[in-house]
Amino acid sequence: MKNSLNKVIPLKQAIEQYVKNSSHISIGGFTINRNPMAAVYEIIRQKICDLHLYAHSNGTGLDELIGAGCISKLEIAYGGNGKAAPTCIHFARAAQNNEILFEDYSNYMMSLRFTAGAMGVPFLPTLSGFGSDILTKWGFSKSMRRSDPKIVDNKLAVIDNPFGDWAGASKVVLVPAINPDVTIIHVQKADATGTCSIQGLAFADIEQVKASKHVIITCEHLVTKEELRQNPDLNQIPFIHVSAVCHVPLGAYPTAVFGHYDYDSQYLRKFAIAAKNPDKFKKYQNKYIYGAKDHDAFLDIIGQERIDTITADPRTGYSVNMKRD
Amino acid sequence: MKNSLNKVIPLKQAIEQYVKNSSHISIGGFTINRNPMAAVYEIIRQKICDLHLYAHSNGTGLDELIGAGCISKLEIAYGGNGKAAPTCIHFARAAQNNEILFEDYSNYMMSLRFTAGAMGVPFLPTLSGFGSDILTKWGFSKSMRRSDPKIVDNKLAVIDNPFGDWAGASKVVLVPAINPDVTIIHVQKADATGTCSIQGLAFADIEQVKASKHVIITCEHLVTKEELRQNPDLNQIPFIHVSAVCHVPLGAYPTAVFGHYDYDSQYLRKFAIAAKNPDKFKKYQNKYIYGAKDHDAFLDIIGQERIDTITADPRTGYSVNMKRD
Amino acid sequence: MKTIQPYTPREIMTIMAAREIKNGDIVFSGTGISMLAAMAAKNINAPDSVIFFETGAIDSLLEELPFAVADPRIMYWAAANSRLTDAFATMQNPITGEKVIAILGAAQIDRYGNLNTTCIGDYHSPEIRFSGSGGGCDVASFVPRCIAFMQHEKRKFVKKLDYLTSPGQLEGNNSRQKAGLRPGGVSVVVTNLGVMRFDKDTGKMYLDKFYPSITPEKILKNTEFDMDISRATLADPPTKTELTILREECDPQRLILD
Amino acid sequence: MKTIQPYTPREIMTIMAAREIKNGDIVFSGTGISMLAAMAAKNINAPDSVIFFETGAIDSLLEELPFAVADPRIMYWAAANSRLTDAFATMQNPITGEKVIAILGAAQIDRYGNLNTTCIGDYHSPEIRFSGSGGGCDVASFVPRCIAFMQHEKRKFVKKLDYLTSPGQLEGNNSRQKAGLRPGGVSVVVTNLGVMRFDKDTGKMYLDKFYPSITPEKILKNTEFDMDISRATLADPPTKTELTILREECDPQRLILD
Repeated sequence: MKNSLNKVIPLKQAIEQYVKNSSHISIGGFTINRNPMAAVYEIIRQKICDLHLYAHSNGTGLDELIGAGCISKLEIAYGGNGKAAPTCIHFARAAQNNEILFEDYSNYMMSLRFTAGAMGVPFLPTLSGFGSDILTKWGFSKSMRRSDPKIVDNKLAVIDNPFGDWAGASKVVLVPAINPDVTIIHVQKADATGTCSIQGLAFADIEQVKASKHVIITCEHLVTKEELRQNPDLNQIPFIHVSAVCHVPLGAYPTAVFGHYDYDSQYLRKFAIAAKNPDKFKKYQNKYIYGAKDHDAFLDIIGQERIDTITADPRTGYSVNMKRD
Repeated sequence: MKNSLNKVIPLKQAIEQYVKNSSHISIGGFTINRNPMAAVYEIIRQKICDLHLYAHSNGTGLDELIGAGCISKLEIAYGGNGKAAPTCIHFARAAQNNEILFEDYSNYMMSLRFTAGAMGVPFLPTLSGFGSDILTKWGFSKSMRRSDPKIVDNKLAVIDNPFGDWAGASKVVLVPAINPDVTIIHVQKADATGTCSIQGLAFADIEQVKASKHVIITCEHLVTKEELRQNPDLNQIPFIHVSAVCHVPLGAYPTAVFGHYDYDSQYLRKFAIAAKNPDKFKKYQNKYIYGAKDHDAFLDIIGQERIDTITADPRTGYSVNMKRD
Repeated sequence: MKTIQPYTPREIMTIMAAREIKNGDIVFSGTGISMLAAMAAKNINAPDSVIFFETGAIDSLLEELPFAVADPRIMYWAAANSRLTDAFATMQNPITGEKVIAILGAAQIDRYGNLNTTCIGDYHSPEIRFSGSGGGCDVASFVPRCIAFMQHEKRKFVKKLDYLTSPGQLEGNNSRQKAGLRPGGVSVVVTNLGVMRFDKDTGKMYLDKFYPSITPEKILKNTEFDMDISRATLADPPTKTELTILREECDPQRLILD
Repeated sequence: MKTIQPYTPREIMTIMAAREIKNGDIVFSGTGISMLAAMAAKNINAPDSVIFFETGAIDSLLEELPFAVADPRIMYWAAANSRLTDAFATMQNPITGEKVIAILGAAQIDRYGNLNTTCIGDYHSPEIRFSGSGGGCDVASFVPRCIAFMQHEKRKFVKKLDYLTSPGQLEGNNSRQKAGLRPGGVSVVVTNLGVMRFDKDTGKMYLDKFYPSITPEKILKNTEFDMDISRATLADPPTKTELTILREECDPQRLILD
């Protein structure tokens, strides 16, 4: 139901309802910013597994999901998490130990693939990647592709420009559309019907949402329809794309939300350090994820002092002069 | 020079500098909204001719340019101008009398063609138009295309989906990129470097701008850099795309500018009526276009009373209860 | 109880079209009578339908009737103001597109529901040039259901279009699918005389409903091609409730109704 | 007059990269030392250059150094906040793309300026997995000039990449163009030992500048492939002005310089 009815449900229920074992999913945000972390932790708590994740550069969320064993297949452009982990720790280990199947693209290619999905076309063209191993090395084999109707038969295609050398291009790389089963993003404002306003960079969130069969929105502020209608120019996502709305303040913590809070570099470093050691990581998970029944309980463990530290300055939208580890 | 320097020049000079006989141009807006009319009238005053116009649905501006004999080639999706002229009068006459060469597309195709130009790719795919005469009837002949390097050799191309039936498509229509020599748009706010903020619907203006080699911005308000930087989320066009900025209040009159003024339905009807009769139209042009040395002088002829009538109500962005002919 | 004025042809057309719109539908609307049909549906039978425009506005408040799809009236109090590319993607994308019902007009229609909004006569040197596709070709290509609004005249219901602008069932049978199109195109034609639909197998237009005081024979007389009238039944005329809401809530100033 | 501290390797690298940036350039920047080079250029030799990020922010004020290209610090006071697709289109589009100079890092580089940021060992079962392309492959495909920042070590300047993530001159000569790419890719390599460029005809890396106290021979020793050192000259060390601006205006807290 993606019409104009009230779609507000608890996050736990939204994850139960839309994210199943083996679902193909994507999450919003970029490295340390606006990842839907409350939803990520809830997926981990519900022990959902065998997920196929489409990622451009979804650092923190990506690596928590891999660390918890939720992901079996990954299409990805970038597995890094800012200063805390130039390469995501779990991602690297899982790749090195063949714990996940992965396939590499560039950030533009992944963004275009979501855009193609949002547009309802089978592919989009780019001039990126000629001569690179991104074109030649496939993470998913031909036979695996052919046996799975949810995975496109070809990683990419190269065709001659059917318009001669129009626009100076002799050849074009075509990247196939992605239409995830579910996309989850975290936004600053949403109303009960799912219309969203994202403040600051949108990354590829809008395309990911529009490409998806189901969409879960978590939001800092659940606002009235009237508030959002006062400036339709700031609403990038109209309600027709949205399946569920969950009101989760600090729902992107420990990643940043422009205008609201900064990333918690101390938490991110703690996560990265723990990730390097299986025992430490188990303790980390038991304390912060499994040890909390929901995001509010998780935030209680974090404590108000950390939250105060990262709270954004209203002028700049981030925490000015915050100590960043 | 499209960097961060001051690009403010008078409109007359901007048109002289960037719009030449035989230039390939596009203009912003849609039917009766946000057409860069001051620039259109200046092109007419400067008697620039043999223009190749790329239009989706640029009603009022399109028909004034055709009426003045500025256009020799036209790629178009829609030649209508709201209630005043369901089919643009000059456009219809010019097509019927073979006064212009024209080629038809759909609005989505034209929008995609600008988008392809903005993206730097030779084409974009769509599932629109299969089986229609838009695909089969070309306005520009093959030989004419081949002899003109500025016109793409094929109107469109149809290819089989290289990804099987991925996304449910067996075939795809490819529409070729447009990169105009000049695009002219009218916006609510711009700063001296050319960063723009459009309020209300952007139509295809942003794509047209980014696809163009040169860009002229006319603006209601020439504002400080500081004003625009306070909300970067509302600035759709950063200065790197812009060649010249012209401060022209009421620069879209007689078309509407959301939040500022409505369309002048009385003027549009007068224009449509005059357009139907060559003598009447000559008088119309002599009075309103050639009879005014610039847009300010044109507005003096219109008179403050009409301007007051169309001035937007601040709550709704249009003129509430205005008599619309 | 007040007696109610008899309905006009415009009013019955508007109500017949409004009845096609279901709750939850996303209504792709132009201006004029198509806008009025969308508003009538929202006020009568499909309160949770959503009006949207190819120019990029969705679920606008419409305190005043817009006179063009780029009228500033559609930008006020919308859920989102976006761009042409976004609006068409919403229809091309089957996830949202399948919920869209479009309302289109045309200069000519053929028995397969193909539309001409481009020209009469030769394309390159037309006798009469019309506005062209606009978003018509796109919408007819993308969405599963389109309502065509037409005046029922022989020169408009033609055997062969002068120009095929917006694809319906093309040449019938499965030619639409063969050409590369999804199922869709014009699914119902609402005129001043009756309501036509298309046979699921052949793709040919047939008469579904004729209005009170109109006969199927009269409709055939105003149609250049043969049309099956064997399935035709008398249309339920607009109810008092429908007419009252249409007149008093949708267009009290009779900007479009007259 | 204050005496000035001798420069560190990081400082000379930053200054050498900054000198590559011209007034009017649009600088595609990552974080860390590449950000610092962009800021140094803006403060020293290219005041009218523009910093922009693949995440979609352009000409951000950067009151504080961002630690990631998605750091909220880049969203403040930008000319425009857009999206990934917009940022990459700005580079793919030659109208704007030709003014872009990018700053990239890599785990491996070969003699043709191709970069590996993906893995060491077999792709499917890597010994060491890195972050992957991010926007690197796109940028190296699109823009005419790229600066590669590298530590000069034999295992990084390799004969054969384990994975070609971002195309440089591919196999030299005109293989880049033949493959379908525009002229571009890595055009200069700045390391802790010197500055390398690429021969216009062969596409092969050559030594352009070696730093004071570094010899061309030392550079060769730290490079797995053969490299022409015949054109090499001693680099002009950072000037006092350059160092002062870098230290006092660009990174006074030495967040990146240390």
